[in-house]
Amino acid sequence: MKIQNEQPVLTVRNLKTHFFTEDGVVKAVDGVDFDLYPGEILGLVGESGCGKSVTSLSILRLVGVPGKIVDGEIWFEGKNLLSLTENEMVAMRGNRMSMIFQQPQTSLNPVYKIGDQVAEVFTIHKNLPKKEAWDKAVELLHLVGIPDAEKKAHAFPHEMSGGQAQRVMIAMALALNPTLLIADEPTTALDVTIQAQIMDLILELREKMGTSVILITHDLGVIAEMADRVAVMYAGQIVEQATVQELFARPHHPYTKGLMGSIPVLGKVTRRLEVIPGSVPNLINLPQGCRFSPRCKARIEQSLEICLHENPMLVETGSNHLCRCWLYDGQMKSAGDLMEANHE
Amino acid sequence: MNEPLKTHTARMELIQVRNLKKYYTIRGGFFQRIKSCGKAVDNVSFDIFDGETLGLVGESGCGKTTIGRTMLRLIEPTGGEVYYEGNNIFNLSGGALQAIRRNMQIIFQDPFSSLDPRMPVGESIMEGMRINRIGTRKEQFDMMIDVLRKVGLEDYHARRYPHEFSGGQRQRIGIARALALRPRFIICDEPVSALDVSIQSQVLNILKDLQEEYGLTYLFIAHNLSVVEHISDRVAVMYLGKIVELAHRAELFYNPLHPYTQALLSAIPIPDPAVKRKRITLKGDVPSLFNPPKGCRFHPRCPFAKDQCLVEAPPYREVQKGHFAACWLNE
Amino acid sequence: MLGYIARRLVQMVGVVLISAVATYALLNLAPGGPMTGLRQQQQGRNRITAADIARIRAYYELDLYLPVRFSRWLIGHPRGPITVGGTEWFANTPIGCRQPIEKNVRNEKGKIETKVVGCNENVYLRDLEGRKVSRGILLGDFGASWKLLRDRPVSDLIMSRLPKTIELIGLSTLLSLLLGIPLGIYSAVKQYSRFDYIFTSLAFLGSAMPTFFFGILMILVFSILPKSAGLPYLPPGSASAVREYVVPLIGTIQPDTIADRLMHLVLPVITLTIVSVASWSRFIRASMLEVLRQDYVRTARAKGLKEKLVILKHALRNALIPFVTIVVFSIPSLFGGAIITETIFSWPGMGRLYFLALGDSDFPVAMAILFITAVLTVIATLIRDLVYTLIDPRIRYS
Amino acid sequence: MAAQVDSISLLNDYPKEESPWRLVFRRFRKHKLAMISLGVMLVLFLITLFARQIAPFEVDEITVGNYFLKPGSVQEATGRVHLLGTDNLGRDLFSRLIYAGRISLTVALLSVVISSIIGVTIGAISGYYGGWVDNLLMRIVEFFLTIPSLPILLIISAMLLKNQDAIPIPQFLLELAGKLMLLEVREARQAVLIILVLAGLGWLTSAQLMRGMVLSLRNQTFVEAAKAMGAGGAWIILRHMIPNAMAPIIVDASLNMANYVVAEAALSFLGFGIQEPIPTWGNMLSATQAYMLDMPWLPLIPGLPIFLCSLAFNYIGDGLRDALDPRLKL
Repeated sequence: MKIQNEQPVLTVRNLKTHFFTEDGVVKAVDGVDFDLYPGEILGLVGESGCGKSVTSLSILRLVGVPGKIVDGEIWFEGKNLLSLTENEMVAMRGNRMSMIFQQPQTSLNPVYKIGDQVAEVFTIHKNLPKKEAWDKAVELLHLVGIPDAEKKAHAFPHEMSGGQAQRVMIAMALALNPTLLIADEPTTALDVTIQAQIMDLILELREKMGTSVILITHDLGVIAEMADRVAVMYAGQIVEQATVQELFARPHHPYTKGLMGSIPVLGKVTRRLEVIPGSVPNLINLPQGCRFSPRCKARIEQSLEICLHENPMLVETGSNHLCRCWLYDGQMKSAGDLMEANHE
Repeated sequence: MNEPLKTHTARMELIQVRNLKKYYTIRGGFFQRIKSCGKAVDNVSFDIFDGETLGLVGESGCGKTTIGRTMLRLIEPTGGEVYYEGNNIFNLSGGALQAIRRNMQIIFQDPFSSLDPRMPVGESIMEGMRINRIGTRKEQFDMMIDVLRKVGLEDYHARRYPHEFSGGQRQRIGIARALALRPRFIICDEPVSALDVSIQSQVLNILKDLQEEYGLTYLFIAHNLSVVEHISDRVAVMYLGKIVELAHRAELFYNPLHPYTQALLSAIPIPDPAVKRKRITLKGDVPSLFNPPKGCRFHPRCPFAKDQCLVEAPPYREVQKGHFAACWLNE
Repeated sequence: MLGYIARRLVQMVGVVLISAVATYALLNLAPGGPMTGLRQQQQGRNRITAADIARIRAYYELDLYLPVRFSRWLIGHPRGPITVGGTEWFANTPIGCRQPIEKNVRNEKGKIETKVVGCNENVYLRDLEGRKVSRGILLGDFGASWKLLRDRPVSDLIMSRLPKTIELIGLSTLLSLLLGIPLGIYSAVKQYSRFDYIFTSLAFLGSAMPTFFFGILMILVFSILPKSAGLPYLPPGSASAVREYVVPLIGTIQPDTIADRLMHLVLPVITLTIVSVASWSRFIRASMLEVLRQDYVRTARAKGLKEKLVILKHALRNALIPFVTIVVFSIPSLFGGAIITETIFSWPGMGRLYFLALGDSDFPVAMAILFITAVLTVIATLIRDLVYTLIDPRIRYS
Repeated sequence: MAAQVDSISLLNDYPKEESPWRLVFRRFRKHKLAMISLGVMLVLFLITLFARQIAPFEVDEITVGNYFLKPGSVQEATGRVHLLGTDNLGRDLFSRLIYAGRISLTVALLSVVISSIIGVTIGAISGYYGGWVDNLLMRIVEFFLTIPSLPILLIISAMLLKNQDAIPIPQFLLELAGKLMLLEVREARQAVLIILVLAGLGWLTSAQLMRGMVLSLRNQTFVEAAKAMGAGGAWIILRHMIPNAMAPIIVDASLNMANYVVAEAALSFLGFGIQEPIPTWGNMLSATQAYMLDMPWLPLIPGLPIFLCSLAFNYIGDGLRDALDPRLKL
């Protein structure tokens, strides 16, 4: 466990990224706060459309039209990224902070050799001459475990498997030893045995370089095996945040609990899986009050009125444990205890 | 919470697959000769018992989906036989084939392309009965409403079009459509892998409920071992066009005999940080079907490969009662 | 790769042959042609004798059966008796008919038609000796023109027109590329901006505008109206003037000087350029927008590339891949597509030549142009496929 | 407890069901220029439909001495107005324009209908059954598509116009076409030949489009589902392929309308299409071009409607394409 009284490398406050579409304003990210500490892996978990990918793109300021960051602050290396000029931001990307994506093969440019694509990072940020940059690229490819890197550097992306392409992406992202790496579903498109390889690689490089990582995934298994701390997102907001052990041992939020109950776990066969009824709300017409309230079993069982009218705050509900739920909010503490008691 | 293992008092084989083969060829050169041949399904045999769920797992491109499609003759096989209640469906044609096909249905992975966007979903569900001329219009309609309710949808949804439904709802409609023909056997081809986690469990539960209610037999194809373990009675593991291991679920998970199965099991991330395991990480990538390794196809990645494995493919046989495997380590 | 090219070359020859057969049959099977007028004169006051007719038929080779005629046109054979090892082959096989027997018959609808029912005098291989014959179109001899330049080689006609067409289309293609690509890119990059809005509207108008109407408008606006208003104007047609002319505010222009030829080039070049800029830049814009959505463009940005590099290095290269097809295929239309523009501006190029040849039933000329177009088309297809392997590493032929 | 929660119906309910076509129309309406174009085209079609009632003069009515009257001129003797003036023979341009519109639009419309039917049929068969038939058909189609089409169009129509009886056309078809275009049977033959030429080359793109659609639909799992339920080729083509391929075919048809209006005009303009005295916009343009030195407005009279139609059908096609874009959620 990392020591949390260190200065965070990244601080996100009240981040709001909205998409202005013909049908209305999609509030993809709507008030997200979190800190990332040196050397830790923060898992950002949630279902599709919960805003986890948009959050990461917002940090790099890569949200395209019709999306726009409408509010918030992102503090990184002593600067608020949202007030930097585009040129300052360009110097930041790929250098101090970098990103890898879900589809490694389509994320590489099909018409350039992979060696050139990795070397490009050195030529643009360090002004290295071509030859030197290429040599460095080959070195990096070797580091991320590409067999026969000298030769493979001449290969084009379509000649590589998904796993190898993801290794190239990682090489590219870690080339300049950035402070922050954002990994957006880095293993989702890969097979299980390849996923294991990539997970090992990221963990190994994190140890070696001390990079802080934001790991975005929908797979609780990946989170459990890799992350130090976890933030659970639902409908554009963080609903729960805790250390990984704490979260899996004592999930608070009804959504987190539902999520955990709904996945089959290897070696623990149950007759039935738990179910979160309904589906993710439309981000244009969000439900009144708590965004999870229409699907919340706890609300129905406890017949809580407030959930339907007011969205709860993300409050501390335990040591290093934050939760956005009326059951755990100050006034409602008793109800939360009641729930906890019922659950045990 | 662990439920007792299902016991089969009368283990009748509903489906028998024998030496199933499906080869794909690439042609090239001046005279368009066959240049290479990919054995997507290479001499695969297994049985599915009445009322059970047989899980079929493997990584992408291992041929698991091709097995499902060839069994229904959606793809023409290169060789082998598939028996449904003792009738080889590869020998049938016309009416006899159609009569058997009604009993064998399929649910697909992609909830978006599996429904005709220009057809109200009620029509889609009734389509099978129309094709097979089952019942009157009224009976077809009643049946449609019945299965719609069975999968947790409402009557009025029948008039709606697919674009008005979410992924999970569409998957329910896909199930309803398969169910409407009252089949005995359903191939579930990755039915939950395109769905969100919280929706997966809804669909898995429905599949289990329906199996109980109608005594359905499933072939459950998936790449997610946790899901397969959850739903299957027996599990078959595929690698590069061949089944490498097949056993009862518990047997397979607690006593895997093939190194590939062992690696696969250890590679799956467990959503519990308290569990610490020693992971067997396989080296390298899955080889191409068009250029499979000689001998045992798994040997280049196998941590236990012996000299023999490089030369000769191991036989696929019953190592222990009901536990099949293809590995020289067990010989 | 060499094997691939060899296979393609064999295919290409096949395709060219098939298209040659098809066009030859189309032009030669249909009744009419050069004899139509003569027949009427014959019926009129009987000025032309049957012998004259036979002579003219022989001159146009119309007395030969179609396969023989085609073979002579294609490869210049047969030219006379075929002797192998002392024996003459096919000596008694008729290869044509000098004087067909015609008869008026009543067809099923009750109309009277003239039909060929037999032959008075056959043509044999030995009769071919001494007849003029081309070396065959496959060897680049297009034969002699029938009407436009009577008895002169078609190649002369084509060679005199070719430079004019290349001048016109080459210039406008170059301009269209220079204008169309940057405009399309800029518009895509600034999607939804005011520039993009105005540009796409104009490009839409441009690509919906029929060339012939546009050409006429250009003549009206830049030639006729200013001339009658006493303003500087551009010549409305042809490639150069015959005598010196005065343009207000510009001065006297001598015929066939550079200034004169430039003046004549402006209108047709602008017309062609605007039409292709409109469609090409629309294409580039669409393909650029498609590419800008791709994952690797996002990767390039995440790497810290400046937007200019992202566009010019990572996006453009990919966006140009489909564009190559369009540009390469504008090569054959050098000869075909310019028909309308050349006609409107009386430009002495291949397109206008084709138009005239069709109007005058000068089949050898029309055939030659169609044949050249077909050859260029298959070559363009090959070039396109080879260029693809150069710019797109995903494509490899074997 | 689980079952109880399962039964809470929390489906995203929509107020009313909306068929895909209705949805398309709702989106189409957002495209303002396309809506305006649709309106303009409806008006044009109506005008030509009532050509006899609207046109003030007969199509070939010649008043001696009234050559080259300016637009808006009044015949002194009768007081009738030549709205757009008269041509070199003294025929009323406004009336001729309306009759010409009827012919030009009918030729384009019939060509689109015929070429779409041929294209859809051939494309569907080619795509669904594949094999050597598909291979052969598509090689032919590709070849014709790569050759510039205008020279081919010109040569075929030149040949056909010289030998108008080369292709037998049933009498009743000629009569029908004559009625549609207000032509005598003898004249209708020319128009029908032009339709055949245009459609004969025009089906190529529709066939390619349809084949592509069928190939992509063949991989859609709903087609596999139908097969799994025992559906045969005909069922799948009629119930699944054609309804789903309709959208791009309609877009293609509306863009083709624009192409055919222009192509017919181009043929007639070059003198290889429908011949004088039958009026079409194309041959009117070619006739007026000769006199534009003195009367510069003349070419605008037949030219503008050609441009207008081309533009309108392009906008309609554009609007339809936007409305039918598969990238949008449907």
